[in-house]
Amino acid sequence: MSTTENKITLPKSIKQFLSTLSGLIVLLIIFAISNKNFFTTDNILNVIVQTTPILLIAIGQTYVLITGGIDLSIGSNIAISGVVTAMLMKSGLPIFLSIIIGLLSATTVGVANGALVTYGKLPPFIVTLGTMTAVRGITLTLTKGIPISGLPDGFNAIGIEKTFGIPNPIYIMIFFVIIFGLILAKTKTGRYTYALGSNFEASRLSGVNVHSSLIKVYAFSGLLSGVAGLVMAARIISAPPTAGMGYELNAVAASVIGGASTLGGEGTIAGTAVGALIIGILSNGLNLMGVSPFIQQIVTGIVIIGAVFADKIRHND
Amino acid sequence: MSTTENKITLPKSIKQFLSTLSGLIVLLIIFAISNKNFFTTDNILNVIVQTTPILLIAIGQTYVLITGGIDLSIGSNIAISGVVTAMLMKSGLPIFLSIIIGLLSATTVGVANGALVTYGKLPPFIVTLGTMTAVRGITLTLTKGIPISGLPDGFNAIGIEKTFGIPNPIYIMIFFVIIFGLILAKTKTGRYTYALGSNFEASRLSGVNVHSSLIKVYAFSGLLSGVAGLVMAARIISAPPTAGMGYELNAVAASVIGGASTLGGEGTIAGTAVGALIIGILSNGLNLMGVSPFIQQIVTGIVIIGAVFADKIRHND
Amino acid sequence: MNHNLVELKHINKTFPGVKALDNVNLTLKRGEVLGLLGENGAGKSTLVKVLSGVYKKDEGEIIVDGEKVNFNNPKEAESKGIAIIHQELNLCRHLTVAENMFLTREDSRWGFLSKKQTNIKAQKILDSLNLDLKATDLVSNLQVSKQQMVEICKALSSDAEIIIMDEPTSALTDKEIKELFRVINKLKGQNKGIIYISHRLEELVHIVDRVTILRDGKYITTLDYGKDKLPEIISHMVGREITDKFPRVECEIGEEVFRVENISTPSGVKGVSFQAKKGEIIAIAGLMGAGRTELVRGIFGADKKTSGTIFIDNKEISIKNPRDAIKKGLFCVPEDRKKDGLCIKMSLKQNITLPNMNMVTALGFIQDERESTITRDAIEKLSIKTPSENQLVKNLSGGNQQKIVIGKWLASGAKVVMFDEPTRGIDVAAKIEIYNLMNKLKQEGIGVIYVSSELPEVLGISDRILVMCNGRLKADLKTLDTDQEEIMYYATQYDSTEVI
Amino acid sequence: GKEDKKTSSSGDLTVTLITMDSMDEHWLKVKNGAEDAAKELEGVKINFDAPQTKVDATVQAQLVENAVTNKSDAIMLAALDKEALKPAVEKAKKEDIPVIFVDSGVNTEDYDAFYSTDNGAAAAMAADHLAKLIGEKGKIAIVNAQAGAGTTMTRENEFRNRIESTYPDIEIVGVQYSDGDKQKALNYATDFMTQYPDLVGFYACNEGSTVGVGNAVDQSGKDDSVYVVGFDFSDDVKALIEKGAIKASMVQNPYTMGYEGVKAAIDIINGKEVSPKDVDTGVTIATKENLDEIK
Ligand SMILES: Nc1ncnc2c1ncn2[C@@H]1O[C@H](COP(=O)(O)OP(=O)(O)OP(=O)(O)O)[C@@H](O)[C@H]1O
Ligand SMILES: Nc1ncnc2c1ncn2[C@@H]1O[C@H](COP(=O)(O)OP(=O)(O)OP(=O)(O)O)[C@@H](O)[C@H]1O
Ligand SMILES: [Mg+2]
Ligand SMILES: [Mg+2]
Repeated sequence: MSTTENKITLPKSIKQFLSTLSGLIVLLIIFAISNKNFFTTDNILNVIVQTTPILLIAIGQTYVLITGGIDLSIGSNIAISGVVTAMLMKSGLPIFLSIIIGLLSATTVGVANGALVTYGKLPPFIVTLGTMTAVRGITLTLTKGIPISGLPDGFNAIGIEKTFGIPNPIYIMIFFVIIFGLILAKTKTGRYTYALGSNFEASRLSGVNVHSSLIKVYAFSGLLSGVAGLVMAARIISAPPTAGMGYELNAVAASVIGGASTLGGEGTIAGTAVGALIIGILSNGLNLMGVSPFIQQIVTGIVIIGAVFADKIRHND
Repeated sequence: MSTTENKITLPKSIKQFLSTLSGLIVLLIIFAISNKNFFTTDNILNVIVQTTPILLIAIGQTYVLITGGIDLSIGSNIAISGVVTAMLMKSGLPIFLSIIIGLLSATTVGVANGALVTYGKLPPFIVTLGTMTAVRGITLTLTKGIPISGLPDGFNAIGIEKTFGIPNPIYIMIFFVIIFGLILAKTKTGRYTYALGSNFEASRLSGVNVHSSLIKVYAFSGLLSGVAGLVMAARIISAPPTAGMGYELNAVAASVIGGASTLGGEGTIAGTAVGALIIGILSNGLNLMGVSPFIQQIVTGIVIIGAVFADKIRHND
Repeated sequence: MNHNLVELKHINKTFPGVKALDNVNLTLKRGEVLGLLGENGAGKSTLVKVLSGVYKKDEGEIIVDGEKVNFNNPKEAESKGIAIIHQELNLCRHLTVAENMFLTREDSRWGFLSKKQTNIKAQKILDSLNLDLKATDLVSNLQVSKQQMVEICKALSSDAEIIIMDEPTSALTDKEIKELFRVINKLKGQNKGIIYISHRLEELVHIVDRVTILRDGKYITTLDYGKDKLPEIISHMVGREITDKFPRVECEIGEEVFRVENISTPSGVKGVSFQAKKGEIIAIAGLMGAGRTELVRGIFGADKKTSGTIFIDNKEISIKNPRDAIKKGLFCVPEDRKKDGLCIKMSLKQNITLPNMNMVTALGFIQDERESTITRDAIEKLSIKTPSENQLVKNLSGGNQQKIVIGKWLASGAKVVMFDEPTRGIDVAAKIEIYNLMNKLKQEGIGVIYVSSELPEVLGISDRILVMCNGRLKADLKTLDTDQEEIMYYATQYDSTEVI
Repeated sequence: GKEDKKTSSSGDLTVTLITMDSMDEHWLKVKNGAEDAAKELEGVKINFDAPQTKVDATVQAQLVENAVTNKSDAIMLAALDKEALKPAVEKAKKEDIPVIFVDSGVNTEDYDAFYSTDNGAAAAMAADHLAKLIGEKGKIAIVNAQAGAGTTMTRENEFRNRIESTYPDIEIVGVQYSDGDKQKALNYATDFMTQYPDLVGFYACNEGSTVGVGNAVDQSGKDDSVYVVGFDFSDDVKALIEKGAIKASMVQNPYTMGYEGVKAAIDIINGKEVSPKDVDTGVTIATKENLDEIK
């Protein structure tokens, strides 16, 4: 065995990231050429704001995917955090406190997911499919099926208002990307997340507290979908109990396009962010090009497969 | 040495089946006690007819899950087979021929899924998420978004008419349960399906044609969702392009409740049939009890988790 | 009829970044067993995979029974009468023994499998090896050693002319090994050809006729085997002389560091008590299924215990899970590196530091320099061969992976280290490195407990030997006062013969 | 006055039509009306858009934003949620883009025209019609589409209010949400009939629910004892009315909404006032008798 030295640090995940990024750039170029309104400051800010909810939930999904799991309850968590916050605010609780409790409600669902997965030894797919259904039912029951509207003005701040010309959701998104990017890449918690997905049993035998680590990961996913739910509610100043339906699959798509593996052990927050932007920009760009919504679906499906496929091919070189 | 034949060849899968069955029986008893209209011939036939589409797609999903994959494109395949058949019938093609071509279209999607998974080495989740989106777009484009209605009378036969007092969909369902049950339990194709999910590399090294086996499995899933699509279209004498949305998760739930594992290698058709009936009867029974639809969702979510959990506990004994 | 059964000429095979085979030749005659030897990563497995159609060669010729062939997949090789038992277990755990043995060769009638017929055929082969196995057993319920025997039966069931065995005995204990050798000699009598890869050089004497030696992917030489040739073979393998295969270090026995009392586990360990003192290596010997792994796992908290108390430095400690054990300085190197030891998708560095995260983090943040320091230290101590500390574990050869499993536990304050089969599947030179490491721990006053199925090794390196049989501790022997016969005597003291 | 509109640049005017979803026939009729109007006017392009599969106000708001970005000359919107779309609409108006509501509006005064049916009034009409059919007494059940979607929730609630306030002998035994899925509606309706063998009527709140319920009644052979009043119109609804399985369906004039909406949009772009601002396009009750007049 001839050990030809190759001194690249973390080569795979960085290569992976660059390859996803190049996909994004290709998309940007195509849309910039085909539509003059695409590459305007307004639209770019607009796309980022539009992508914020998917991006936030995809961060949580990435953590879960890295452990080898999946979180289907994301969509329902979006709804419950929005609805709980909205109901509390309307009942007169201070906005800040309402937000905290709303986020707690989504985080609690995440903790329940994690506990069922790790203590109950149940497949994450089934656990989160169950909580997805049950939590949606809870949200509908709480609201009697009717969106909670007429939210206080102060709440707009996180959805609509701008600071230095940039919409606030973008700051929120950047904040969470940095926090959860750092946790994943630089902390013990992040390292354990990878270890669990790479080899659960080896992690346990190495002294990793597998239970609390897994619960933490699902709690992150719950919390982040809760944040997404608040941003969404604040943007439309209304909290519908049906918010976020079907978003979970988009979150998985964003993560996987960004390099996460559904088999666990792989994924980065930077990659996921780019993956989410690809999905968001695709939708925005096709809209601007006036592509019919039916054709848009065909294109989206092909791009999802194509992005992962292109990535595979580049990796095999 | 010990050649004393032990008549139970697959003890685990049979235990599993009995445990799922006991879940079903518990459910039946609860509903029979709480509602006098539940245990009537009419209602039982009705539940079975209602469950037929889920049961059919869950059979295909079980094959895919056993190989360690997942098929999210099921819902879209339901729509495309219905829509293609309906359009052809309306264009004057004989019903039988239209059905064949309709089923072929869904099977083709399955073949494409299988080919992308096995030759492209792509994650099944992403491949079928992509085809789910793209095929839905194709269906919508074909129909311009409008259900194909005014189907010829002969077509009703597979959805509404009865033979010897039993609705025809039930015969269709039983036919496919037997055929695909036998294939899985008694043929090489079935054996390879388990082998692939149990240890892909070992199967390859043993000379299993992994490509054609995987493609076959996804094709089965496509075909069966095609059949489900036809039964559904025949029941409402109309083929909406939106049929089957979200059914894929129900199919996974039915399979897993019936003993399939999302990690591959495990699952039986008998178990899946019972799993699908549990889901169908749960919905019917709660309806008959007059439980509010929102509460129903909460109960369904809990039952999905509970069924798998109960099963886990019984197995640990 | 005079030509060789197999001739490999000038085989070349390159993986990205690694030239695994560089102009390798090999011949196999009818009725012989050819030993294929070399260090970890020498290219042995790669060569036999080329011959069995798993890999395609880059260059060279494969001649089977006088006919030039070119295999595109394993099935084609099988049709030319080549069967292979791979180094890694390759069974479908959800299928039965018979189903695995006859995968793709199932009997069927009118398209339906005839399970009965296949089961009868499989049972015949199992019985011919005196295996206490049923054809209808699920593979997932079998111990690793039994699974390995199933692999062997699978290869035998194909009636191949050429049988390749890649480290078949690394997961077996004496009883099965004896059966295996009996079968190999029988096959030899039937004029078949066998290629046999192993790192247990002592066992070659029973079966091997010639040996071919590889080093760094290159063909070195082929010799007729003879017992006296072992030193020569070893020096060809490692490229230097090795004088002492078991470098025992004498050391003063100190006070007790570790004691367990009355350990029982649901997995079959029954009331085991023993103590370990500073300055000694304790070996735990026994046959397959003796419960040694279960004992070690039970102590470590990896499995549940039904009873038992554990003392370190005479203080009772409570261990409910591996985390508790690690906090108290009780470490364990697991038996199965793939399953229990390594995160193979992660880098060497990340694996080494996984149990030591508290040492490399400040305020929860990982400090790169501290990580590198610990990792470089382990690489150096164990001479791990790797291009960089960031190399993914899955790209390293088996022996180097095994060293990482051990290296994980070197950094932080160990009081007691339990090794379960630490030298399984690694080459002579690397084994000596591991013995030296255990010796060093012993000199530092750390308790060393060590499970091994290789009696020569146990006798060569340990100070005291505990013998287990059927979950019970049967004997506590001073190594220098005992021998193989005595150990085997205790190892077969089954409960049924006991008078209580 | 908005005289300085940029109609000159290419000659072509773009009107973006955003509906609640892209799959209900109702919206496709709005689209057809809009496209026919565009064809008549020449030089007008309709850009049709809707949330792809699910009813989703957030996505709908994004589509409005995209239309603003794309410098659409006018926006026609069928708002999913009267609160949720407010910020997006206000954004459009800030850019001086005319906004015309069709079918369902938004809680703001800042719009240019509104072509709609009063869903609440139509639901009350449905209640009266069903009450008459069943002799103002008996058990009825509701099959609605998506829980949480504004328009259909209005249709449910106003129907309930009317029944509860006016017809004391009618009992609403339950509601189910079919998500617009005809199979689900069929199953729910069948279950209602099993649970309440004495059920005399169904009210269904959208096209999918209506077709599903109609089929359920038809297949159970209860055309003569269980009366169905639905909402919306399609070939399927038409066929079931012909068969007698559905007794009546509340038909809005989506085509008119689309058609008039585009005409108004072009007028506003060209600086003309549209009055009145709010136009009720009316509801027709489709029955066996007037089937041929419905388009
Ligand atoms: N699939 C692969 N991809 C990349 N490198 C590989 C692959 N398989 C083997 N190698 C490399 O090829 C070389 C030879 O490996 P091989 O497995 O043949 O060694 P071996 O002699 O069987 O060693 P051991 O005694 O540890 O089993 C090693 O350097 C190994 O890292
Ligand atoms: N998968 C399993 N299912 C049931 N019992 C098992 C399983 N694996 C091991 N056992 C039981 O556990 C006991 C110990 O087995 P094991 O072979 O691991 O012992 P050991 O002494 O560690 O031997 P070795 O290390 O040589 O494998 C045996 O009684 C065996 O029957
Ligand atoms: Mg090897
Ligand atoms: Mg062991």
